[in-house]
Amino acid sequence: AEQLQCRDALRAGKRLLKENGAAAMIRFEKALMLSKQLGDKVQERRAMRGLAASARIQGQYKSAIKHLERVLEISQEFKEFTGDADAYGTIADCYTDMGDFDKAAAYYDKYIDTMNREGPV
Amino acid sequence: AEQLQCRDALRAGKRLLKENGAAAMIRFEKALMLSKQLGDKVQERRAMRGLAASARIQGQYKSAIKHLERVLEISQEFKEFTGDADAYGTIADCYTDMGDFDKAAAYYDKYIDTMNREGPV
Amino acid sequence: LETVPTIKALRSKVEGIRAAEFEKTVHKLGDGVNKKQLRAVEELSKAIVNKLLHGPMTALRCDGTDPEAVNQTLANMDALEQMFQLSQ
Amino acid sequence: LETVPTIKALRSKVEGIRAAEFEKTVHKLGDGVNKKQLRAVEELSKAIVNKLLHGPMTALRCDGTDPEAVNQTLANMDALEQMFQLSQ
Repeated sequence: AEQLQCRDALRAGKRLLKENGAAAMIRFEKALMLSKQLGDKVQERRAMRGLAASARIQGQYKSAIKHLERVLEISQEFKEFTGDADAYGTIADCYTDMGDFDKAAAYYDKYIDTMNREGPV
Repeated sequence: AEQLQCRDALRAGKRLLKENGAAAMIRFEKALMLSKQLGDKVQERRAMRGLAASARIQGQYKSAIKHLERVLEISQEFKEFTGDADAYGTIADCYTDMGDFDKAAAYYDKYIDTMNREGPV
Repeated sequence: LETVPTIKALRSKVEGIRAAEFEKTVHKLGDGVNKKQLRAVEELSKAIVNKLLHGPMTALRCDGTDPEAVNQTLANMDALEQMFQLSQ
Repeated sequence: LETVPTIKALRSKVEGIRAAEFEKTVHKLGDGVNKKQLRAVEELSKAIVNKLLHGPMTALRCDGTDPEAVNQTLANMDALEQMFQLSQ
């Protein structure tokens, strides 16, 4: 039951993302809580990505970066790196939007290192 | 039954293409004949593309170009242009291999015009 | 560092193309595919884009101090901005 | 016309990447998809590649007689050859 609830919350969040970042955030928070309860790292990472996107769409770049750093940590935790290139690139995009080109460049370098790997990126 | 035979001949041709262009050609000839009998333009165009690829792999550029021109004609005949960008580009590649850069440039222009269209290219 | 906004613009342009084509395909595939298969298709679209962008992105990140390398990087930046109409 | 071999090399490089990624995905999807769905996925891979290549290809075909345009085209050619390692 919690699995279904978690999936539904992720879906609702994604649907809301374009219309209303704040409303989406609430769904992703719910999905995050449920995924942690279930110990489902894949869903936890998805919820975290959703939170990052919701924050970014509302101009909360620092919060978006924090969530994306957590995405990368979760990948490390269970050694499954799908979406890491995206995460590095999006962190760099946030720093670019904040005008911090030094940090942006450092993260674009990580993005470039990761994007050419075999397997899901 | 002829539909299945036609499909099998196309499949066998594709499988043979990399190993043995001449053997592939025979399968595509068979598929071409069957597709004409069935009046199936989509399969006829596929067979024609196979013939072009078989010819090209054997260095028979003029023959490859002739088959690809026929691919473009078939598209015109039933107003379904999937693969036309590919066909223009491959004709141009053949002219490049023949050293005829003027004709290659003319066909690359058609390729560029076609490749950005909506729908299957 | 001058190329940082170009990298962002190129990423955004290309992601727009990828996402639009992926959405069209999701629609075409309809209900006949499951979530896992849909993810494999999304991964395909991302893998192609990432492999294709790797060269251009690398070309935008050779800053260094060697004046010749800097000039080459700036030339690559101009070429990419023109090719992908990034300044609009 | 000098850019004709570059166009061919770029097409070939990119088609290699596309075809390899598509084959991997065919393998992943297994028997769970029908021919029509597989074709939609192949079309996706081709559509992305064609949309992405349109800009660079156009940039290689502005020959004309205007010396400035010629120089720009040659600069684009150099940039693309370097970025996609086409001369190897």
